[in-house]
Amino acid sequence: MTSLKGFFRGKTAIQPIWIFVIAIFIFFSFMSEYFLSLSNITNILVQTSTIGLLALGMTYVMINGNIDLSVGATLGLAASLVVGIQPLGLTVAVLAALAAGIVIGAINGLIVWKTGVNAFIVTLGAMIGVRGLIFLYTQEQSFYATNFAFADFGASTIGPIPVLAIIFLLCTLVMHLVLTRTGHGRNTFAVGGNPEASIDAGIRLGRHMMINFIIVGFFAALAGVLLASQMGAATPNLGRDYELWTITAVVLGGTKLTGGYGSITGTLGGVLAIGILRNGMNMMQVPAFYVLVILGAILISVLIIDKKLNAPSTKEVRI
Amino acid sequence: MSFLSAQGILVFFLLGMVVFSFFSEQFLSQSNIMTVVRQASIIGIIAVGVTVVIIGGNLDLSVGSLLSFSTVLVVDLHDKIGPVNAILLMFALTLLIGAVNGFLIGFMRLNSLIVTLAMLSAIQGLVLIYSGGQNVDIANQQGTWFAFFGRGYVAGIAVPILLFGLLAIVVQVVMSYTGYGRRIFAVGGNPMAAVYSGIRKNWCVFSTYLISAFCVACAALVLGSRVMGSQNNVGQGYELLVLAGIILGGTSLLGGAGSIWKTVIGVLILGFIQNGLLLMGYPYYIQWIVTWVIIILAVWLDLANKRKRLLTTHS
Amino acid sequence: MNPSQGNAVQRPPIDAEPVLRLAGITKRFPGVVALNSVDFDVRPGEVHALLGENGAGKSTLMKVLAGKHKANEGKIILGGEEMEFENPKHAKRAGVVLIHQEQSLVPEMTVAENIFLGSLPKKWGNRVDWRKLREDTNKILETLKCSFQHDDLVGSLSIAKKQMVEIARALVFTPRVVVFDEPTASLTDHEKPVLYDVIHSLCDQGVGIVYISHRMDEIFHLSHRISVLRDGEYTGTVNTCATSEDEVTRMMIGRSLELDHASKPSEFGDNMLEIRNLSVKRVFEDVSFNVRKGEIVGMYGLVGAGRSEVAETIFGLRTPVAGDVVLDGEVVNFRHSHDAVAAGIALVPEDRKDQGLILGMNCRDNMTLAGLGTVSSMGFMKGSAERTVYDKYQQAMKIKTPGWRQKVGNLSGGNQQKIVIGKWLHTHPKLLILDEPTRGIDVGSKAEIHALVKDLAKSGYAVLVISSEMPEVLGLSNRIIAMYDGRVTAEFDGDSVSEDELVQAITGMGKPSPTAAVTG
Amino acid sequence: MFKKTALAASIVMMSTATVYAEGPYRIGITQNNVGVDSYQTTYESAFEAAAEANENVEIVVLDAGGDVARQIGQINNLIQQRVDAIIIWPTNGQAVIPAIRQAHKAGIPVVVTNSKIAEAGLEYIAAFSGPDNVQQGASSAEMMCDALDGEGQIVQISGQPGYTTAMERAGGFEERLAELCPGVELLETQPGNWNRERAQRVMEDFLTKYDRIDGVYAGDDNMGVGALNAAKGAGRADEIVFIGATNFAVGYDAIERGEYYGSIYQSPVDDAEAALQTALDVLGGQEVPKMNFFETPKITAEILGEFDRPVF
Repeated sequence: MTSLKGFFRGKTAIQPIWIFVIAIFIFFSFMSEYFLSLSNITNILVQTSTIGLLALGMTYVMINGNIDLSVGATLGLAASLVVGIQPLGLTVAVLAALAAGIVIGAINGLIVWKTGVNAFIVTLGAMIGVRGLIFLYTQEQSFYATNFAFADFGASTIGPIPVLAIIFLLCTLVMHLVLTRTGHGRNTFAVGGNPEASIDAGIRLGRHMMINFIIVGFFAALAGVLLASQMGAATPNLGRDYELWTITAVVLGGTKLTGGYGSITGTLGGVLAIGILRNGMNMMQVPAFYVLVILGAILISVLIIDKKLNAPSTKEVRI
Repeated sequence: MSFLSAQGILVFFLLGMVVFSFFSEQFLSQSNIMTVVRQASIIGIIAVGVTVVIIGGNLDLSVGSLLSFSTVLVVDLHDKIGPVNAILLMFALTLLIGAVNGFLIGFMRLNSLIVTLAMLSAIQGLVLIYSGGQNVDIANQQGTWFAFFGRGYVAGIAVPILLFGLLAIVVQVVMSYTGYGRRIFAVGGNPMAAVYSGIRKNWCVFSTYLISAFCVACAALVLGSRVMGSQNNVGQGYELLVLAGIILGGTSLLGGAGSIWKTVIGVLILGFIQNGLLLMGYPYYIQWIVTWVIIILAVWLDLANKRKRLLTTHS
Repeated sequence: MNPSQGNAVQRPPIDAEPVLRLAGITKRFPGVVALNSVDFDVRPGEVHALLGENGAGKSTLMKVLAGKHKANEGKIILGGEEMEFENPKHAKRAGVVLIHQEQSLVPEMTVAENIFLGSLPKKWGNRVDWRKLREDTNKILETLKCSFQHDDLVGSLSIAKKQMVEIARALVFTPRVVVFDEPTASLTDHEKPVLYDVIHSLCDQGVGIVYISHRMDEIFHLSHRISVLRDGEYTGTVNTCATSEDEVTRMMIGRSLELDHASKPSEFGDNMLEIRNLSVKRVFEDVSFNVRKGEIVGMYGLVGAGRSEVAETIFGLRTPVAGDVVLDGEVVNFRHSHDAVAAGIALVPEDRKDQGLILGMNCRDNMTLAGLGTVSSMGFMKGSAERTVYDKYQQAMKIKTPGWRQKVGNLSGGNQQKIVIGKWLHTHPKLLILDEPTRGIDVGSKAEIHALVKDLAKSGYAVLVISSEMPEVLGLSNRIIAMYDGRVTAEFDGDSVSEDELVQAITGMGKPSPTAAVTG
Repeated sequence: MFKKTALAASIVMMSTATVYAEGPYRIGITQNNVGVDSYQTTYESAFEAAAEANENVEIVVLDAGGDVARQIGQINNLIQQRVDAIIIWPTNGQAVIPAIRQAHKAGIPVVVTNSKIAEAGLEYIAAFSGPDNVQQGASSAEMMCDALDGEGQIVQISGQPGYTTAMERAGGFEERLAELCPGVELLETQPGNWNRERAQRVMEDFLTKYDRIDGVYAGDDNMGVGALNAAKGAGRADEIVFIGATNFAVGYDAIERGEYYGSIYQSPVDDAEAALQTALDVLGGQEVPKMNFFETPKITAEILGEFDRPVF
């Protein structure tokens, strides 16, 4: 996935995932008369914004050399909280929901940092446990937003573009800049790329790890709040399986699972790829069963093509 | 040797058993223990195979959907072509999918997490296309020996437990005492050095996915026979439970290390946690929260224990 | 070649107050005393060489100095002030920098980011000040005369250039003491002068240099004083101009080392290996040579000349576009290393840790890894047979381990290399290829490995030795193949070739490079 | 009583109504989670067959895969495609309301099928068509009462936590049981996630935990048969009364064998046809009541013959 090194510093032209995004975009434009319209495109943006926001945080955590499987559950908790606490005031509710995400991120980060337990298992535990918290809090109930301002916000637009899409794109921009421009962003790469060297250089591993888990927790919560506002409601099962799609999108975007390499632009491409595929196949009325197979097949094809494009044929040993 | 290095988690395991037995008198009853082990055996059988994949330096997240696939297949074919043919065909097709995984990861050298994630989706789709989304059932439940795998007993021990135990022992022996096992450890420990030692790395990786698929097929046999029917999503979420069990046992995800014994213990811990909490009468969501805490505590203790031993024996 | 001949005078000791003094440093690890009351000092503007076999405690001492380890006893006095370093960054800020033996760079980051790792210039809170970063980096790269750019990705640089990045990193804080730990281990002779220049200019600025190396020639060329450690004990300090290699070697290993260049094998059989016009796209072209039974052929060239790649192609790890590999009279052209091993080729690879060993496995298992077939029956391992194999080679090569259960990762470099060689001897190969067999290995082990290689050839093995070290190639080879830029440029008789001829052959015929001037 | 004859009659009635519809109509449907169980799958094929049979109808069939957010996306996609009507099988009775409101605003009539949505959303939908799950729970409670003669200890295995159908059935069952026969004690409820294997495991734990279990209420027959499997394995099937809902073929057979006391007969074919017809009625400008429940009668061994064996 990394043929075009240095893209994130603006050195080279285009990441492979974007070529794919453009290709399927053109394909669906021809295949479905409903696909290519401003409202459908904003529709796609709104639909991908949820996984997209999760993926922003996930990119950081993965570049850092960790992973977070609890994003789906955190999203669910934040959604339930933001709707459930609304009787106490919308601001309080939003703040509480975001705080919950931050706290869960901090707990994950703290445990990974202090115990050295693999992030995979820590967040796998959290994925189960946080879902438990949601059911404990909601007692299995779905919540319906009494405050219509909240639901209207989710449906509102600025000009022709939905607010949710704008928020998503803004967050993407900010996170891109933070990753490429700030000390924290660069140190995130360092810690993921060579932890030993980072410690020697005096970079505080734990701190960056914590911050990144808090970031992913925050974005999961934000995604939950926005999704809840989009629905005007929250259900305790919200966000199930999202972690898998999020990881898929991030990896499609070129971020390495082993850490030290990745970019927000790539992640945006990965998220859009999945969003466009889903939307396009809906438009083409591909039967649901086949959509699963096609998504899987496309994922693998992209991996293979990427491998072929970046074939190390001559420079590396064939192993 | 490998058994001893799992002792940290073992102590924790025994301690947990004692605590649970205070809260629930049935917990340590023989029948309950047998129930838990039997329930854990499906996850356990799969975990045996996935442990081999992990030792070889890869991951397999497709086992959940593959379990759905195999179970639906064997149950559906049971009435159509007879149990023997159904079982043979199911094993063949399951191994075929395992071979696809193995080919993509071993020979095409694609990232295993993403390939198996994609396969998770694709196989689920295949199941649905195959069954048309319908549940499948075995009509004549009384008169078939197929029931043996999930419900039978040999010498007073449930067949799923026997199968789990047998697979665990065989695979453990293969991993510890054969050249093949040694090669898998080498490939997982340092793929480059393995190739430089003349080991067919790609074949080794490929074969681990066949083992994984074989174990899934065995699990499907037990599951299909136990339920005598199957839903299309029966295996959904198993991949994460399997991983949780493996990691709980103390096998690292990095590859090149680990053992089947550890996995067996990890899977049993997971089973006893769920069972113990249920017997104590907590609602399911409390079980989830407690599972969270226990997973972290267990792994943490194990890690602390290892660290201590490392310090005392390091010279 | 030997710099002590070229650059003439060895340097007299500098008479000044030490900038840094270590007094009575003791470091205990559980069960081991790694350092026992060691004294050491560095004067400003001086190169103070620190010598000792692997495991003697040099690296531990330097880690204590650089804040990576904390000493159990003893004092660190920097510029007359007693210091206690909490971590490497702290030590760095105080002016003590360790340049690592192991690469400690982040491959996916730029040169500039690596140089300023952990201390990126900031503005407005957490924002990186890219302009300042660029300017500062360029300043440093200029003083080092580096040929790469501030925004090159470190992962794309050669090993030598990475080394320069490591050094550049030391210059970020005005250093008072710089520790070089085996800086030339991965450099070719061609690249060393640049490093020497850097060290000289640091000295001129009054920086104290601690120089750790196994290479006598370098040490005598560079240093003012030499201190020696043996088994965690300080054995003494001598002035370089007043000592000899023999004396230093004696201090190191407690005995005098006989450098025996005369015992090369002399009876050769038929061709065991013949390479005919072998080419690999964009790596090397039209390579032909042969190795006879009982003969040691040296392959000499700069890193990147295509030497290792030739070996890998013979071993079936690369696909040639043209040419043939002929083994024992048969055209083989292996497609996989497995086939090469089966046919009797052994390759001791260049990179021990990445290619040679499974570090997390124990000694015995690593030793038998390439020949599992011979220690198993029906696929099952025979533990006793494995032990026999292990014991045989462990004794034959005097491998020092606490036992076969020891993880290979915990052994010293020399012992690790012996395990790799043992692994291949166990397969009873027809052809033994050794790629940089003594890189980063202490003098004692090095001599042992050299003797072993000669013995193997005498017992009938065909041996191909790839090396960047001229003394090694000259000392071992019956014939020498010189490579430059992917081509074989010359073939020499190992006994009669001159150093000048060799240097010319590996740096491009008729174009004497600066290397020739320095080393010639 | 809902019997074969009654069923036939109702279909005749429905098809006569079609005559008044004008078309052709594009109708979009987003289903809850096809493939998770046979009911939904059979529903889908019945729906497609019904649409096929009517040349006036063109359909767009989507599946939310059990995910609320995806369903909302699909509703938006359908609005996007400007279909004439949208049929929604809500993944959640609350969460889809804003999306339904948007469709309503866009002038597209919405028919909710199978599972109800919350009160607040009723004003935005044209009609609801489906079974009454609360009533089903209550009916099951009545059967349980009958079977146990008002005395005993029972356990409940509910559907997937957080889903409307699961909650409505459990709620209806618990409420009716308490008022009808306080002598029957509900020992414990655990979710079986509509999954037979899962239900089997839960039941095994119940059997270990409780020495005496007189009855089991399962949220559907799939889970009920799982519980039956577990009891058979423990050799305690004879002493336990099993009552389920949404009669599956396996449940039907078990009733026939006398292992299973009873269930609720609910045909996905009726469900699907009723939904399509309701939508067509709405489009045809007819006066359609808000709530259209089709009948879901009790089914027990005595009256088994009156019902066809379910196809799933």
